[in-house]
Amino acid sequence: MRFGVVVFPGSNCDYDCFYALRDVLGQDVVFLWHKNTDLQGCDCIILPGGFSYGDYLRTGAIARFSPIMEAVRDFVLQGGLVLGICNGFQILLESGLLPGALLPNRNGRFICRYVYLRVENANTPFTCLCTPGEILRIPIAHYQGNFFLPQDELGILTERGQVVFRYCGPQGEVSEAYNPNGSVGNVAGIASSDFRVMGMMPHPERACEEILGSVDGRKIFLSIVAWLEEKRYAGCGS
Amino acid sequence: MKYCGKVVVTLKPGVFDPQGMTIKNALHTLSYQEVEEVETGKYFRIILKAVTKEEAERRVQEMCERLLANPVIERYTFEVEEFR
Amino acid sequence: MKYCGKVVVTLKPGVFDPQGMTIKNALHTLSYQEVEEVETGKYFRIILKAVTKEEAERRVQEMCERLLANPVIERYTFEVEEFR
Amino acid sequence: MQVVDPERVARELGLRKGEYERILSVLGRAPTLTEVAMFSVEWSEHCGYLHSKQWLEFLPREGRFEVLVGEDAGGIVYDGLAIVFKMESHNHPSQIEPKQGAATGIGGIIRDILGSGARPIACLDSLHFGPLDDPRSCYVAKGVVEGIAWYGNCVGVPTVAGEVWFYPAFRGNCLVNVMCIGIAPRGRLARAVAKGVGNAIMYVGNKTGRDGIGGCSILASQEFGENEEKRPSVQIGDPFAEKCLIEATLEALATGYIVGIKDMGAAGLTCSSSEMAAAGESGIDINLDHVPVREEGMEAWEIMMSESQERMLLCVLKEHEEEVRNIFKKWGLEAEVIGRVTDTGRVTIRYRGEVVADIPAKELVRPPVYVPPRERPTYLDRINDLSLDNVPLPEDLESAFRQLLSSPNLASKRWIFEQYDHMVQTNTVILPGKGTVVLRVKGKHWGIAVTTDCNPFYCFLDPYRGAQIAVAEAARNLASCGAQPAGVTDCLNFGNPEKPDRYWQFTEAVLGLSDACRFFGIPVVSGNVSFYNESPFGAVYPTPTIGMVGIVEEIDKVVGGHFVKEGSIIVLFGETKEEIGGSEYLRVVHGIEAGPPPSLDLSFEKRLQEFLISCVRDRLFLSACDVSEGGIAITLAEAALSGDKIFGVDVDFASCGDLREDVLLFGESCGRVLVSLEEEKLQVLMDRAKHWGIPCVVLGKVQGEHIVLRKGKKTLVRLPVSQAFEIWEGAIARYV
Ligand SMILES: Nc1ncnc2c1ncn2[C@@H]1O[C@H](COP(=O)(O)OP(=O)(O)O)[C@@H](O)[C@H]1O
Ligand SMILES: [Mg+2]
Repeated sequence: MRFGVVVFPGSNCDYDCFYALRDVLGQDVVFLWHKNTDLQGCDCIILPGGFSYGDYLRTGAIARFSPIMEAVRDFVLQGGLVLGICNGFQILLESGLLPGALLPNRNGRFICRYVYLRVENANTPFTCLCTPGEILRIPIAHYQGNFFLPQDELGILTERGQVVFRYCGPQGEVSEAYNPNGSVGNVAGIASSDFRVMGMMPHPERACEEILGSVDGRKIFLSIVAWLEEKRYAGCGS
Repeated sequence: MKYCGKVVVTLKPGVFDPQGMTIKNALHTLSYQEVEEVETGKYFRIILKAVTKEEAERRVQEMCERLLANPVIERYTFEVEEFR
Repeated sequence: MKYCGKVVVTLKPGVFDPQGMTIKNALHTLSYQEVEEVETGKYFRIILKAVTKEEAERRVQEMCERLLANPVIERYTFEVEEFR
Repeated sequence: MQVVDPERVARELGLRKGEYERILSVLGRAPTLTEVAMFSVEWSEHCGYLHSKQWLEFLPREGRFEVLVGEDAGGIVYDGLAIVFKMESHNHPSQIEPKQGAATGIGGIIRDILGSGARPIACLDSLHFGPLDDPRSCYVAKGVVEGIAWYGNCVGVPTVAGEVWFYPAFRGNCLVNVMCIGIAPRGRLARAVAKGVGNAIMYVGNKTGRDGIGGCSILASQEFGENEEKRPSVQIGDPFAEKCLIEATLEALATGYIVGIKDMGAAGLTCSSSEMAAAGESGIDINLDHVPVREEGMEAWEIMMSESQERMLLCVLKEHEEEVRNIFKKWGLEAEVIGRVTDTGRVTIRYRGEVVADIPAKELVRPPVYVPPRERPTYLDRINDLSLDNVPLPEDLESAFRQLLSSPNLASKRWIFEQYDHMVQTNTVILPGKGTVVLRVKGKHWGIAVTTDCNPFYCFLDPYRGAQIAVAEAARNLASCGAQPAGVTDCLNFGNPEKPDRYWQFTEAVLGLSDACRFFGIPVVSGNVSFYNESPFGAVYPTPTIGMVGIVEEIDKVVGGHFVKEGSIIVLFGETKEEIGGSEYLRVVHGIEAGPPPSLDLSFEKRLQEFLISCVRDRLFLSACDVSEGGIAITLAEAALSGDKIFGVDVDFASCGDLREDVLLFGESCGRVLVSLEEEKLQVLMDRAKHWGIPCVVLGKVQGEHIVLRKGKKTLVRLPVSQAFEIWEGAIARYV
């Protein structure tokens, strides 16, 4: 099983993801340069955080035209797993692989801090090791994390279980007081309708080691591992 | 021939504009109490070659659709004129 | 009376515009080879009360000078029209 | 060609008469316009250190660890790894265009570190503004923080720590000092040299435009007038290009084909080419026709003086130009061979078929040295005559406490550091706001602690002692978390050195810095001098900012500054003296700006540092933080309020000596540290303190929902923690 971390010019959490996967979690992981279209047999592609193309114009707007995104699109059609973190989430939205858009934070400033997330759907490849309603403590670091989707579309998304994480308080309270950036419905992460693609603003790769203050991020990466293993064991996609 | 396309991209109605809000507040603090609303957007000035003005317009519109605006949250207007 | 001021703030000539350059490169990659230059700027739409159009213009100009543009690197243009 | 009088141009570019004469004798002829331009930037105060060089020689260069002093940055070596760091100012650009000024400051210091071959792993910022209730100062403060956030976050180098001060003295001239730290294997460091005849001189990065022309000769080397003409010298940052430049440069260095490298910062191509040639004992022959330019019709002198950002100059092994070029192209950057190394010892510049400059490199990099008269300012006697009798003891100490909690100089800095991505690169072990910031080094069991310190008001009252206190506080900060102070970088911000009282302040501060560092055995590995920090409002407070780096031997033992456990014991080390001069209490509560600043006992400080390190090594503390501005009361509040969980405290000052209550609470005596620990370790700790000769009193406990400060039976302060938190946390946000 192999992870691929895509490197766009301006990605800056690429190595952090790589390190978390290889050195902390002992996984097989390779970097994928954005100009290449060969996904090197990866089972899960990670679009990391950072500022691809400086976020000039709009976050993710230019990166989505990188050649590798064509390959990622095909990969998704074949049932591959894609996780977009922060800027990666923004790229997935710009590409139309996930619905919605990310606006500047409500307070108009960059925010770097730990937040709490409530797992809204524990039945996805990215959360299958979590329990429903479980609370994870993971940092955010973004200027544009204010998730936007027209209310009716949000309703459908929620109904289908595509809202995977919401910002919450330490006890799991989902309320405005615990909404760091103004996202509709406190949404922190969503999945595609087939749950093969997920985007999230918080940075799980920053929460994989005790020394950094939290290991809750591991759950997300290890869920992917567990899910892929099970799928391989079953011999087909579930 | 050269043309100059001037593009304005703004947020769709109903999409929250924190920047506009901040600026409105700042203007109030500077005692421009008469300001009722501030909406922010992006401006692009594009110099391009084209055979006719229509062609230039078509190309600029395409650029807006494909790259300059995100239809989920934004809308755009533009005008093209000859450039010399 | 209400007026609507439309302000465009751009970088002064000669001031480096990394955004514009990056967008130009992106447009080239998207095969808009005909694009020779992209200049970026900010757009503000301000709804304000004023007794006359002249007053509205004066106030908008002041806002540009004091807040919306930094004269060290930027310049602005604006137009004001009645708003209803 | 237009006839111009080079002597007049020289004057306009800020060269002095004697300097022009020296140029004539160096060249044996009248200089060309380009040559005048090159001399003017190279011999500017900013690049040439005309008024400071001879004083900087006093600074100690040796310490406990191996020291590296490179061309642009210095560092220390630990466990085979070079830790390189440097601080630099970007004051004047930030005053004019706060966001871009500060952003390009971050860009510049990162390139300095990159030029040494190290990967930048963290930035720090030391900021000084006018009061937040002054609209212009507030605008500057907001813009500066936004600029640092924008640039630093985008390049992916975490801004992990810093400090911020608000005093009227910085109203017309803010200080923005930024520091960067990088690491590299010892043997991988690069040098800023050009050597090997025939090797290529390669230009990489962004294109050259007319931005910042004369920035360092004019902006950074003269006083601030209201002169509009100087304004276009501000540059726009391109953090995206910088991020690509970092990756491409490190990739290129790994090929082994790079002989030398230098960033093109202040003084751009002039400085990088001449200094690389001089350092390599070589010549350089450059053809400006090959320089990638952004604008048409640029003159040779404009290209040579341009301060366009995100550019580096490389010396590349001949016949490997293509490989290196391809790396930069891959990252979307310019990369052109613009010249070759020669053996003439001269910097030869060609443009459009003509030789436009031809100067011996060594002469260019040997600017004149000035030691103008200096004189102790007269204000010092007036301002240092505080008598406690003239300070009434407030009846309501709790309201004084609230006032101090809400002073922006003492309040929570969350509004700032939360805008900085302080976690990217996943090395930040102790986060900002939670004590001295500590970074781990991946693959090692040790870590790096970092801090910046300098109380500019102390330095105004007594520059010599103020500088020493800054060093002592920085070292104490590091030792509190368990780090061994290992190296210093500094940024010396002063007024116009041609005015004798300013120059005196400068020389006193340098001596203070130097004596303190020498005493502690901490080398000064790099630094920067910024003069002419004056505006129509007067000179800034003399501000020798200290950036200090320490080594944490066992990363898993570090402690933060905040309380972590209900019921733990609070202990104070060090002696509280009857000292209130220079304090924030005096300034905020009584409106008195007077000294003297607190006294300092260097040998006690040194012992205290070693004692603290030993205690952390033996895991005696749950938390530790030094007591500085705002005194014990504010330090207690910080420790109570800055953790993930908020705690109450119950503290009694009865055993701190018979001092006035305000002195006990808010006095800023040096050499004090506040720790919390498990009750069962108390005896061991007391014994150890006694053995080391460190005064040590038990103040009370972490407990309850209130901050309770008592002296015997008398309750001085009793404030619910939730209220204290609101005041302290919201103080800065209230203005911005
Ligand atoms: N300008 C700044 N940039 C980044 N971090 C800052 C800044 N100012 C203060 N901080 C952080 O806020 C915390 C409190 O600041 P301060 O009270 O000055 O620290 P200290 O008590 O160590 O002197 C520290 O972690 C410091 O690094
Ligand atoms: Mg401090």
